[in-house]
Amino acid sequence: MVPLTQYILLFGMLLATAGLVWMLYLIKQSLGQTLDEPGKDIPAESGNLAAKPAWLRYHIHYYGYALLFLAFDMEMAFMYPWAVVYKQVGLLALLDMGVFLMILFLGLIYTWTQLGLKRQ
Amino acid sequence: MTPLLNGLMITLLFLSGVYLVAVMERWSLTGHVIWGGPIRSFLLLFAREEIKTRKHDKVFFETAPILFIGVILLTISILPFGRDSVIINLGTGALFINAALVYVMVALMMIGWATNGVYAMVGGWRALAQLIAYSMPVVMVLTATVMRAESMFLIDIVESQQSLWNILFQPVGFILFYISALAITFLPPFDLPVAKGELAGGVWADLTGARKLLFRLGRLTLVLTLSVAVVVLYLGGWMGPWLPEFVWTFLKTLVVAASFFAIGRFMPRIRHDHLLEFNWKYGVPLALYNIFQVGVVLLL
Amino acid sequence: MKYGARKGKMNFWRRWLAKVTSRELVIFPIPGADLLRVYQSEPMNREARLAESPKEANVLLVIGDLSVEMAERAATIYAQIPRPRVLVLAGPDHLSPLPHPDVHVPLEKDFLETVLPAARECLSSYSWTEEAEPFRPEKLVKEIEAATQEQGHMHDHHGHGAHEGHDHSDHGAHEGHDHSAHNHSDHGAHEGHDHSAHNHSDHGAHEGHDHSAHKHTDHGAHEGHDHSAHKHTDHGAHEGHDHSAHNHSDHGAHEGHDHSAHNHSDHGAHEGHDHSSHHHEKTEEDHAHLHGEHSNGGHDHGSGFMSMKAMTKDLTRSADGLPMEWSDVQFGPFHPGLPGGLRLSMKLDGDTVVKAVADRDQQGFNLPASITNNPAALPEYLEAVNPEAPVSYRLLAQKALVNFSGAVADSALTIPEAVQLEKERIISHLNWLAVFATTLGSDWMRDQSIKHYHRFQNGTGNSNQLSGFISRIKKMPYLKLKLSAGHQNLEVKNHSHSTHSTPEHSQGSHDHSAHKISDHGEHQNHEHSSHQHGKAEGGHTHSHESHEHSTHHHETHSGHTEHKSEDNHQGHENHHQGHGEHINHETHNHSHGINEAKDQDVVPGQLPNETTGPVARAAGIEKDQRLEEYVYEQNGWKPSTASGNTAWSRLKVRLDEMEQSLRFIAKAGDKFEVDPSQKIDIPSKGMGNGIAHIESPRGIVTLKFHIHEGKLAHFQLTTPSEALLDVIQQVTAKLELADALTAVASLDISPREIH
Amino acid sequence: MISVQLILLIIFGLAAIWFGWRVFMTSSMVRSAFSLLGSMVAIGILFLVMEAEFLGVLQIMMMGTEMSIMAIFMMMFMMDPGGLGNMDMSHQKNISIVAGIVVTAFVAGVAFTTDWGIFADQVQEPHEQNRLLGMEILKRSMMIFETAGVTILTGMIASIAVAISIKNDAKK
Repeated sequence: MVPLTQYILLFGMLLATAGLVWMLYLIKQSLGQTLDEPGKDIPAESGNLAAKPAWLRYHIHYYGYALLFLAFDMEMAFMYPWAVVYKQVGLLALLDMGVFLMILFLGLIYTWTQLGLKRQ
Repeated sequence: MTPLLNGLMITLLFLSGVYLVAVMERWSLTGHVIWGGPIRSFLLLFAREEIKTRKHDKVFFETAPILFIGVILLTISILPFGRDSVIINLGTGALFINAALVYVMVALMMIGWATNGVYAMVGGWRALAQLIAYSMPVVMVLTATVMRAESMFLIDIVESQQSLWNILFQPVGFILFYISALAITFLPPFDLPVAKGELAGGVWADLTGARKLLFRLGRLTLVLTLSVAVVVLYLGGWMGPWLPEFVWTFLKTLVVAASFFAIGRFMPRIRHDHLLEFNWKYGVPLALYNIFQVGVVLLL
Repeated sequence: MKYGARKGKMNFWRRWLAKVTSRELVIFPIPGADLLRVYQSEPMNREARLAESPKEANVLLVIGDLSVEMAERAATIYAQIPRPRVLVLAGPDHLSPLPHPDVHVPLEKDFLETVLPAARECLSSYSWTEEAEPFRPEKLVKEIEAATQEQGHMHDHHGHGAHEGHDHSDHGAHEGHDHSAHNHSDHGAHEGHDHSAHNHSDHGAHEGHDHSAHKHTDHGAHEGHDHSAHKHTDHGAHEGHDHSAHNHSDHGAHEGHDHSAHNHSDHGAHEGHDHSSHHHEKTEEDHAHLHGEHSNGGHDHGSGFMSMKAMTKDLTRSADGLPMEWSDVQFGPFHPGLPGGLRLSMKLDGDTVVKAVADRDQQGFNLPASITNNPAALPEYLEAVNPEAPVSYRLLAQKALVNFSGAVADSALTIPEAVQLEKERIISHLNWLAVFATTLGSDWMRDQSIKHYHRFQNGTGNSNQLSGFISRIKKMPYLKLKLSAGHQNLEVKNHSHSTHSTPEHSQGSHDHSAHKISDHGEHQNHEHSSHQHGKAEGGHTHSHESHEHSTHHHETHSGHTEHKSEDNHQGHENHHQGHGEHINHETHNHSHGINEAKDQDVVPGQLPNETTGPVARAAGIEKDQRLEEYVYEQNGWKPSTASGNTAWSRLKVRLDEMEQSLRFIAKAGDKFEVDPSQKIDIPSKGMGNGIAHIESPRGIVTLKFHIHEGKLAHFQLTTPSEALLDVIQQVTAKLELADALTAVASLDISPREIH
Repeated sequence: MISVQLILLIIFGLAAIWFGWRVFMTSSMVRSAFSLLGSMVAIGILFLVMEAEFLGVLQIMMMGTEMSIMAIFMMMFMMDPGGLGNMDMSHQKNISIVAGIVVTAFVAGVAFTTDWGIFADQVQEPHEQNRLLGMEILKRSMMIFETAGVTILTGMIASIAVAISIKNDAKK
């Protein structure tokens, strides 16, 4: 199968899913509308009326990990192609990636020492 | 086997797989095996009213369920059930699994934010924490399987296990991937985004009717998908004597799925900061060790 | 089903759907699953399961009577359940905000067996009806309206947002416009104001009008006033004027937002504004400034212009110094992970708990006249109002009555009673364990504890299986690590206190110490001295009993002091009686006691003195009423304690206690028949006190009453849960949300014990 | 297939631009972050359409996580992340419009005036591309690869040093 057709197929599956979902909604319409009542549209907060919106500056306590992750994420770009040709190239590849990962690992160690690996 | 027959068979297997997974889930929640249960709860959700929360983010509220179930279907569509019963055989399949499953988390985050309730929002941000925790080990152990197969074709990865299944060839990688798979499916003990006892349903606490239904279905499909992924990557996919290929894949998948549900019953829910801590302090180094070990063994 | 059904008529397809789905009952129990289990005799059957959130449920099951406030919350839950839904009341036939129930059953054992078919019937036949009406209790409607009014700022920012399309952000009109939006945030109609202001600012020639409007700023001519505000940006008079405008908004803000930082932020707005008025040309700072004002929904103005530091100086700071907004979140009263009816109000910084308090005005009880007139009925009454620990409360009342009547010289526990108590302890701990397992998220643990709970409730419990279960819990992977959270900011209380605290001190009876001072007088010149003496004997022996094991003085001496203190106490209560002051007074006094206790005792890392039961023992405090009971001593019983004061230690102590109770029962043998209704005749004449302490599963319960002329004159019940409320704040401080909830669940607070 | 490719390129190119525009046309921080994610995904799809499978998938995957992380930081540090105040995120309209036009013109000019050499009429299969890419990394541009490692390390240390220092200040 030509790659492009594969991608088109995948994309088509997404669209098809959306279509199915839409049909599901349509069928559900046949069961009647939602009766509008006070309090029904308010998010459940175990019996309390949380009428105020919940959106505010929420303190994420794991941003240390998040930053570390951002950096580590990059390494994927190199690892997969490297893995494909690993056997073919052999020891060189091992050393090469070894150095690369060691460098990244230093970053991990550093973060660890800076107490970045915990809830801030 | 003709492609048509293939497609039909895959679809049937897929549907029955989802149903069985649903039965298992109910068992893991209530301890009862109820064969009619999934159908009934499906229809129950279908009969309920649709409730949209006040001041919800309309765009996310509509897109998130579709995105959630959509990407999961994409993922399972590239997983091989047999040597030639695979819908789409991508050249970078191993990477594509990652790529698609990232958006599971994105969808959870979106719906958690969209409903504009505190429980849901906390659940959504927990989902991201979970991703940050498991993502790195998953990527690395996947690379290790690719190293062995010298290709990102999932079929090649299965073929590469002809002599020895990956679960034995790289046990560390298997353990890491298995745990991460549990985390990806946010099943207990990793059900942080939807924690019942803590957030009373978390991200989907405020969903009703069709949207809740989509998320439940997507979750079940996700469990099936990850089980197939474990089978393909570590349990030698379709390999096995006597029985036809897809049957082997199917049986292995069901076993893995059952084990997924079983573990959650016997473990307390893990704290998200613990999850992050363990994964980065022990998971990542272990994954690196796994790569190193595989590399050395491959060179010998 | 008028309020429960979906609107529409039953066609074939809907009927079929209703029929099929009616077999899937998702119950939302109120106040909680723990109370529901009390009335079940076997685990939930497979057609029904418990909902995790109201949106998932289709049956709302109200168990027993609710206080007004709780009933309102129940109505909120009912309103949030998507239709079709069934309302089931077990016990009361009507609860005020809730509509008339679809199914009503008396509150008795296994009422669920009648409820489920009925609910199924309702759903299958009435899921869709034409006469479905919206359920709108006026209380709920009012609350929502109030909340939306509170959102005044938000709203008019919305109204403003409507104009964004007109792209005003370029010229100064925007400013005044914006201020109008701020000023009128307290008056009702923002939209109208916005529009007018916006129109005015569009055509330029409005000086005169503006000036005039500028003169009477106090009046309702707001648009002009705001308009001038923006037209006169270059005038020196602008600041003062702006002042007024800002006072306005300040005022509105005080009505609307509960942000303490608001005043400061308004100052911030000021600086930003003066700045903009000095620069006449529109710099991007101005825009930023304006947008800042839009952006923050009135929390702190002038944000966009000032530096990050200045902008966020008023926001709350977290441990890591980041300025963030804290969110107020409620957990409970109807939360699957908490004991049913317990309501936690939390201040959350992200998902870290800043402050967590449980509200006190839970559903309590005050004695009905029938009881005050007939004290002999007290045991049955207490047994009824505490369905979770009936035995303890019945025994408590009986002991107190015995102690009062003085008929029996020794009001200590007998072996059968002790066995009953221990059985109840096992049952209660298992019920708690089910809730705790739900919070932890281990379904196996929950199901097992429910199974054993029902077995022991029915008297068919298997002690070997239970101890096997307990040992498996102790070996559960990761559990200890998870539950050991938060002990770094919670040291164990020093043991010195526990050792030299006599039970009298520990049982939260502040009035003892408080009133010892000056009651001799009343005691002397009181008439019924003879009766008192008899009573004093009883009190003497009792307290003598209790003293032996707690603090090791010489018997005679201790007996003597104790005798005195008893007399004082009783004399004091006579004094109450003489002044005709009744139960209300004492309860008030009691609550005051709690308050002062909180003031002095809530030192971080210390448990309040009143804390008893497993929680205290988990902190290493050997405080246990059973130490005073001869039966236990004879049995060679020692309280099981742990150190650490974490959720883990509490879990461990309770598990140990269950095994202990099993051993106790095995040793004492449980083949006794105890008639729960042992009648104690109350003399219609004369007066005196009754006092008793019982180590209930949750801790030491103390009952004191004074009977006058055969009537209950003064009644005080001290329960462990009240003291535990003060512990909440300590055990949750600075913890991650999940840990905090686990910690609270591990305290095993029973809202039905809080008055 | 070229024609189909062209059509898809145009569609998703426009989609990318539209999402990029939505980033600023919303007042909700989270929504704007995810709009950027949409734009990035559209670009990833462009890679796919041009049959650079690895790049495309990689882009889609990495942007998924990174834009989410951006979302949390925007949500933490911007006022009113929910956009209930309808903040207008577009500033200095005139300047930005001018700048946009100029830059677009410049880029277009570059695109049209550069000699792109001969167009590859067909590209290798994805797996072949992956192999070649790996070879490239391990042979010719190994130094670049290792330098990238060092760069990432620098970025890591910088970001952590900045982020965690906040806490230490708060402690003092």
